[in-house]
Amino acid sequence: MKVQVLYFAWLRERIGEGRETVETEAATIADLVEELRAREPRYALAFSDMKAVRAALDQELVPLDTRLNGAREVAFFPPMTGG
Amino acid sequence: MKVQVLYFAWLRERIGEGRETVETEAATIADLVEELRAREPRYALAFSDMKAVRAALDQELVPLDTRLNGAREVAFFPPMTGG
Amino acid sequence: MIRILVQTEPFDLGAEAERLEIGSETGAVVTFTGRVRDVADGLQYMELEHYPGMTEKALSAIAEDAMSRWPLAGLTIIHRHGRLAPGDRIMMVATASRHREAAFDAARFLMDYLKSRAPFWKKEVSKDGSDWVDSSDADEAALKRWTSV
Amino acid sequence: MIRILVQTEPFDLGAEAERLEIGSETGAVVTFTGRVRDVADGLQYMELEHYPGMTEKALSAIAEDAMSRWPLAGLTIIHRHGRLAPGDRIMMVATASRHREAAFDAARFLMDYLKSRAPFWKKEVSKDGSDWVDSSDADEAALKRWTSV
Repeated sequence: MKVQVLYFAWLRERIGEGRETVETEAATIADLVEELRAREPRYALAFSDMKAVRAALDQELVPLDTRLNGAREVAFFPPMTGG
Repeated sequence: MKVQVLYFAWLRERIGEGRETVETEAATIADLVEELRAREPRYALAFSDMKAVRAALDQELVPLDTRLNGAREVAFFPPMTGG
Repeated sequence: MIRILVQTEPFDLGAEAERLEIGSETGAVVTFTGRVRDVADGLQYMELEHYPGMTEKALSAIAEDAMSRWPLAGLTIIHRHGRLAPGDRIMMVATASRHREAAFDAARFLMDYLKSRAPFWKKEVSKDGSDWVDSSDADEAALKRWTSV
Repeated sequence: MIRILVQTEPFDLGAEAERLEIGSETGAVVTFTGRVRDVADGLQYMELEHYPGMTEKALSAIAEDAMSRWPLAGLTIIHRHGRLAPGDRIMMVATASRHREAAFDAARFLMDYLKSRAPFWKKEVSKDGSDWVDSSDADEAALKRWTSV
């Protein structure tokens, strides 16, 4: 399954890109994080403290244990600081 | 003792003027109201429901039993509707 | 910095808000604008009476109270009097602070006090006659928020 | 009437407030303006990143929620992104209603949700380096006001 993965703020900076297409068999967002972490140190570093990471599935904020279920877009970012 | 007495809103309309100088021996604002009431029906009408009347002594909102104590200006008006 | 104006003329909300946006310590500016609403039988105009002298004193006292309760960089109160048409602006308050909590709380406090403690009286004139606007129990009750602390 | 803008350009607060002052049923308009504050070691600029696509969805959802909770005639949310200098306006919300309670509550609700639920991230750049602004526990706690009802 192909999914667009987006990174924002310091996650983007640590990973070194804002968007990539990932080929994955992950069932949940957390599984996808595990796959990414295993890839390269920069991912392991970005995802070292998951309490500081939020995720959106197809542009909706969701918990990390949410199933991918054919989603097209997964985004990772720190807690939001709007306003 | 001479005191300036001011009336606002429907008190002014019922009494027919906004300001007058009153010669009084009243000790409190409530006593002054009694003196005015005794004068003419228009005062009795204006002061017929004291729950609907507020008073200021020298431009400070005060209870009706406040002593005049040489005040220069007493004002009567309905509850305020600012804002 | 307290700015208080009692006037018959309209005011410029945008310019008033900007006046409070000074320096780079003010992170939050809140404004409230009150307007003349229509009434059931068609409002021709509203006549706003006030008590010159006491009005300025009462507004200053309310403003000083707000400044002492919250860490404000500044606040503005503008209240019109005289004849106003439906849709006209009646008054505004604006508050400036580092953070939003103080700016919101202070603006609300100012409004709650202005409603019941500033010497203004509103008369609504429609083609069928005129009525002095009654004070509202809800407005009087709103003051309790600030005294029970 | 919901108006949402996500833009790099400045906005005109006065004009935005006036847009909501339509007809003679709106008695109360509240605005909030957020500005870039300086930091201890001297802010050069703030860089505001956002998530295009999700930003508009999140702001719309927050706006719809506010319209369903309070009797509002309209509301406006404008949020800037990109590079901003100390003192620059970051964002604004404005709410219009018959009475002040709904306008104040809705404006505060919008701000509380924007702080923690709109996909914006702030980076502060000073001469000594740059830092992503941490989210605040107080902001997260502020949301509880609206969910415990």
